[in-house]
Amino acid sequence: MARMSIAEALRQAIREEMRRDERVFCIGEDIGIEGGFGGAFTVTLGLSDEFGHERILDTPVSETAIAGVAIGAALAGMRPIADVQYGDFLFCMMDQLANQAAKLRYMSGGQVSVPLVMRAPVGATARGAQHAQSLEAFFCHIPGLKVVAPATAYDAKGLLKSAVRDDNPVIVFEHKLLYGSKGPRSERGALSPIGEVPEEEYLVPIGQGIVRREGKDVTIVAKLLMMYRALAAADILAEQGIEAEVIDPRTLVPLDKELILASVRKTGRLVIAEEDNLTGGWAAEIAAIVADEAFIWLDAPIKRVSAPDVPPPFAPLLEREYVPNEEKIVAAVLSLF
Amino acid sequence: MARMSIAEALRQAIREEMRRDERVFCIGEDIGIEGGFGGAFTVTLGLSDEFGHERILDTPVSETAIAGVAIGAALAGMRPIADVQYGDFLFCMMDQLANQAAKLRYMSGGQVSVPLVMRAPVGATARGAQHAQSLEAFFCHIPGLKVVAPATAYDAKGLLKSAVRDDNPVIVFEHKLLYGSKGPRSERGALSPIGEVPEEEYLVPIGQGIVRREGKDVTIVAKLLMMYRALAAADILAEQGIEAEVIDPRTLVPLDKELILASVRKTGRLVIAEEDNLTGGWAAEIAAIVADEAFIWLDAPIKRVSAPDVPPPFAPLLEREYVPNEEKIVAAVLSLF
Amino acid sequence: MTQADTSLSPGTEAAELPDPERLLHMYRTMVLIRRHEERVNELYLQGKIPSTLHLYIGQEAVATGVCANLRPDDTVLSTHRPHGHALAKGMEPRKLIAELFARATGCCRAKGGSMHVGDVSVGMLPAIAIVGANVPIAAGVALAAKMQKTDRVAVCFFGDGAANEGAWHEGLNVAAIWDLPVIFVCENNLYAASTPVSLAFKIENIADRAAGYGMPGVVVDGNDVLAVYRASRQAIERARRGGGPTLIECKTYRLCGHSRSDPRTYRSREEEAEWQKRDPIPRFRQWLLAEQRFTAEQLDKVDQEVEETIEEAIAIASSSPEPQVAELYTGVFKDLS
Amino acid sequence: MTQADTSLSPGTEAAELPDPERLLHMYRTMVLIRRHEERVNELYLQGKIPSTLHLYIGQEAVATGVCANLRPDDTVLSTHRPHGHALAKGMEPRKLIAELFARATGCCRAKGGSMHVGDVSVGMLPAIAIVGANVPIAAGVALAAKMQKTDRVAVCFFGDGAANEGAWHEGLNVAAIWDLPVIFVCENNLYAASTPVSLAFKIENIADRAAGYGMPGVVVDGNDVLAVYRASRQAIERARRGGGPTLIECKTYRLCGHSRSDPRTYRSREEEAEWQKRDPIPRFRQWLLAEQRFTAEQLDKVDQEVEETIEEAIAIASSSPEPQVAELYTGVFKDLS
Ligand SMILES: Cc1ncc(C[n+]2csc(CCOP(=O)(O)OP(=O)(O)O)c2C)c(N)n1
Ligand SMILES: Cc1ncc(C[n+]2csc(CCOP(=O)(O)OP(=O)(O)O)c2C)c(N)n1
Ligand SMILES: [Mg+2]
Ligand SMILES: [Mg+2]
Repeated sequence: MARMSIAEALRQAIREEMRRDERVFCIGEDIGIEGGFGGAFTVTLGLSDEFGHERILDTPVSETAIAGVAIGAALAGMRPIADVQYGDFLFCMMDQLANQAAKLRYMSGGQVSVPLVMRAPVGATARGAQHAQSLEAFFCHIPGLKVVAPATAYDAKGLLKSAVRDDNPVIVFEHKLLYGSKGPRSERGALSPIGEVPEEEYLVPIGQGIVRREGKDVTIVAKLLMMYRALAAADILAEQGIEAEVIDPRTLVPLDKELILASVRKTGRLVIAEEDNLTGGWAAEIAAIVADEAFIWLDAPIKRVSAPDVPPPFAPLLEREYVPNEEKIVAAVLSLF
Repeated sequence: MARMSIAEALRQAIREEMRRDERVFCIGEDIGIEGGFGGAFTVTLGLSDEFGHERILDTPVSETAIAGVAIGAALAGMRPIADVQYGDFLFCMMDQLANQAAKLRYMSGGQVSVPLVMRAPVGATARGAQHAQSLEAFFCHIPGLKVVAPATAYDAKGLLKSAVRDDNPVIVFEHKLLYGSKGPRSERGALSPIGEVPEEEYLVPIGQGIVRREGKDVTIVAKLLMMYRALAAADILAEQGIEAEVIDPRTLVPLDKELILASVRKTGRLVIAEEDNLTGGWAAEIAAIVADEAFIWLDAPIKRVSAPDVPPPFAPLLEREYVPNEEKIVAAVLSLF
Repeated sequence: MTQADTSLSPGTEAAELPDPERLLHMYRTMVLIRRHEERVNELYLQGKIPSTLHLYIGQEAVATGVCANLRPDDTVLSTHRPHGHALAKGMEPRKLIAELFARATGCCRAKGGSMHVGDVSVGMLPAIAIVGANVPIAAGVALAAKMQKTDRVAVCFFGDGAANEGAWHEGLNVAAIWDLPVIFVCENNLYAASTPVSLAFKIENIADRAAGYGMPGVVVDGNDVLAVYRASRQAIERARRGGGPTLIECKTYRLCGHSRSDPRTYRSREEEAEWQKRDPIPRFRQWLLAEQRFTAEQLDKVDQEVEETIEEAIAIASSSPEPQVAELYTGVFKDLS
Repeated sequence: MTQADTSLSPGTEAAELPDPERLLHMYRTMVLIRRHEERVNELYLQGKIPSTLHLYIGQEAVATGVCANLRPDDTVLSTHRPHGHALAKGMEPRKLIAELFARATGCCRAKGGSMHVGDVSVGMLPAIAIVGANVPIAAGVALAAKMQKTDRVAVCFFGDGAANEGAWHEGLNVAAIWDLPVIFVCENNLYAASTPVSLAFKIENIADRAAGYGMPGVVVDGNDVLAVYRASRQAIERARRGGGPTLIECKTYRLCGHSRSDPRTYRSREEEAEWQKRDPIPRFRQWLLAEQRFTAEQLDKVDQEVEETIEEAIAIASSSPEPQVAELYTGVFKDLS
């Protein structure tokens, strides 16, 4: 076992996949420049030394080109790993992802497939409304895309490798406060969890959630940064005699629905925490599934702990109120008893 | 009272608002060309005769420009009514709508506002995956945008006029099968409801839903085309002794939540029907709200009747299976008893 | 562009001309496209074909002249008006017509429809109906060809309208900076739907935009199949040799409506008559006869064969089964089918 | 671009020069920007300013030379690097610095942050941090000026990177075809983050792209404030007269990192030293002295005043209150506040 940050784990995943399969290449802004940043969050740092600039392909500031080129290359037999510097810029390539990547296979009657990976950092870090959004819900709502959201180094490596090998477009959401980027690219207030990663090769299958903490009284579903806040909330709740089960879905599409339903059947109570805005967030889908499929097991209303329906604010003080925290999760849980 | 189609009602609304306020203008593709179509669905037909080509402004095929120009003009004191030919093309202007129009007011600390109207036709009409989507959920999930979805001529006129007068960006979703466009622009299989529209001026306030049919046994929430299918379903259910209450939200953001909650408190049962894909659709939000705020009144699981999680297919036969119909709504309701 | 000359390619050197077999093939292709479009239009007007059709009548010389230089392993990317490109690239009419008829035997199993036809076995990718969106994807296909160290090329067809989309700009730029083997073929038919190029451009030649990317730009008479052949041959050969992309603007005209029953009231009958005189098929036929390449009998025989091919394809298509309803749900993802 | 000449604007006719008052104001503006950036950088490094900063050091001549020609009712649109534009357009340093400090007295009430500063009372719209997105919006602001029959102009600043975004293309085209009163000012500082222009463009001058839109394009030494002044004056005057837009490319260099602690290892110290010699502020100062426009004492006095202004602004900002937590929830919509 090696101990490493998520940024390192992602870098290792890319390196291993690029060594394994020469069809794999990276494409994005500032990812391979000599003396540069290795992408906005150092994930590709140093990779152009080993793989050269043809396989760590620096682009102009041109998100539609990044996505379109990745789609075209994927159609023609390559395995692109593309990225945007901030998830918010996915909106600049939205047509390519939503109308092209997601639909080409289906509307061609299965003739083609689009095995691309699109990495996107999400989460608020005091940069204001255009560098802070969590965009998972948008992409979960586009049939034809798979969506993963790893919260640990182990999952980041294993899921990214699975994404590269998947024959379909996979969006990988990474949280800025979890990268553990170092030096000039480190982030104030980052959580930067260091995780155990096996020396030997492994994959984390797309579509499997995981129980991060077992409990019998309430189910808390939370991904990315919120998974850590949910675990912290569970600690607080435990002191008050409430045993919370914390589920990290890891993959959002296809969702490991059974894991969540099984937990709710056990606990009878559900809280979903996410950093995204309340209305129409991913949490709404989880709530809707459970309100249908586990209704008879529910002992209490389903609570969502989400950011309010406002754009992400700049001021750190406002941002702390915007991003849900353990206190709010605890309060939501307590309201169910 | 005059009787007219939705396309005519929208045209009348635009005409009245343009006469009333010289800041109002239309911008879009093929909207004012002499001898042209009046937009993809005839809504602006003939308006350039009265208002000239400066106020019925034809653009190149350039959605980002349409949105960006509308935003800029709105910031500078105008009242643009912009449109896309098919809602699917909103993805081509997604950054402008999601990152700019929606956020500029908030992130400027309230210095500016963006009073633009963006009209977008939705719904499947056998044109394949890129001319068929229902995009309401995406836009309901963007704080800073208002979203309306009129299903009758009365509401189309009244809501569009309110949208023009609103100081914020408003997205107007119109359903292609409800326009009632005539002649060469008519649509096979269209419902084309003709509605009563008062001679005198009126507004439909943004944010108010309406009960289309009263009932005590189950609440069906449905918008646009699905509202008509829900009414048809209610007829069938009535024959079986089930009185369904049909609610048309009309405005999606801000939602008339109380109307829905009050109905569910009465009926104890909820079905939401929409044409959009199931996962992460607008129906999920309605389900999530009710599963939280009216949980104790619920007698049965909450059911969603949505399109499956596949891109819209081309073949009419497949499309008929894709778009929810009254039978599916009836079946969902019956499953609750 | 110089005014119409009805004699074909006066400056052509014998060495630059296709050999007789190819000349005949080109003639056949043009007639095939024309008759295909005419016949499916009739069937459409008879209600036997659903949806809408964007016909290629009048532009046959473009697809034909370009594709005559392509190999099966070269790739064509197309638009909402794709039938001509598909046939010129070698797609079997029966697969195309079956798709228009929404039959299970269609090239896209009736999931795509007219605007998404494609057949990867002949190098025709499923067409993309979002104007301009195929441009960066074409760059990606070309990037793959380059990375895979082949001499394959990609050809991207699009209309004048597409050249004002952001995706077009981004795609051309990356193709230029990376010297990608892609040929951008702009079919300037003077209108985007009802919008004349004079409203959408302040420049005379769209090809002049190539300079802004550091790419050669060429203007060619798009109704002269030999001129198109020569210009695209040069560009394709250069691309194969690693010489990078070219933008070719073919000045042409659609001798039909934009889509389904378009009354074409946005343009004058005089203008149409003027272009009717330059109809590329009679022009080419006359040249073949005048140059004594073939006899009238030989050409008539081709006409006859085309007629039979199409009628046979129609017969097969119209007696083919519709897709199974269950097919709606399959084919979104590759693994899950 | 010709090699650095340290003497300023040799070809300048006296008539083309700003009057003494304006010259001094321009000097003051440049020093103000420089000192502002240096001081906030210090404060940032001391941890007193949150988030990140994109500093304008080295580019002062651009904002200053352009804005010296603007009226308060003209509009400036800016980017992620907006401080220089804001100060040149007349924003009070205290409002700017308070925003960076995330205080309630900031220009955007601490909701915007460094990348979104603006003050509409001086014609500085809230800056837009999505590269290229301000371009079509600028066209819209200019369209409003034209529709309102004023002679206001809009100025849109952006970097070299922005010129490869789709939004840029669409914005320039509509500005050209509609003859809008907008000046597009490209600050080509040779890098987009770490990416050199040589990787992103295959052309020498970005201004050459103007021809593709039928718009004049001008290249100017962006470190020569008088050259910028003259070029933009011409363009602005033409725009005011209804002569349409211009693209002005200012060749310049940022004499600082891209954002927060950027080690600038992607470029050479030699290159930086070369550009340091062309630092626009000493160049302008030397010219003012050499031409005997002002004495050293007069200029020193300006320096001193700037120093005081900034220190005062810092003192005020740092003692200003933070926003109320409740402000997070307000200001999304105009009516609901
Ligand atoms: C992004 C986008 N915007 C608008 C449309 C609607 N639309 C379909 S065809 C067309 C005109 C396209 O003109 P052009 O590119 O010149 O191609 P042509 O139809 O002339 O072959 C338009 C506006 C679309 N399909 N995609
Ligand atoms: C659409 C978009 N893509 C990427 C970024 C990330 N980003 C911020 S600044 C920057 C470089 C911009 O370069 P340029 O336009 O030359 O401006 P400069 O920073 O040199 O002033 C990038 C890529 C962004 N903000 N927006
Ligand atoms: Mg055209
Ligand atoms: Mg730059």
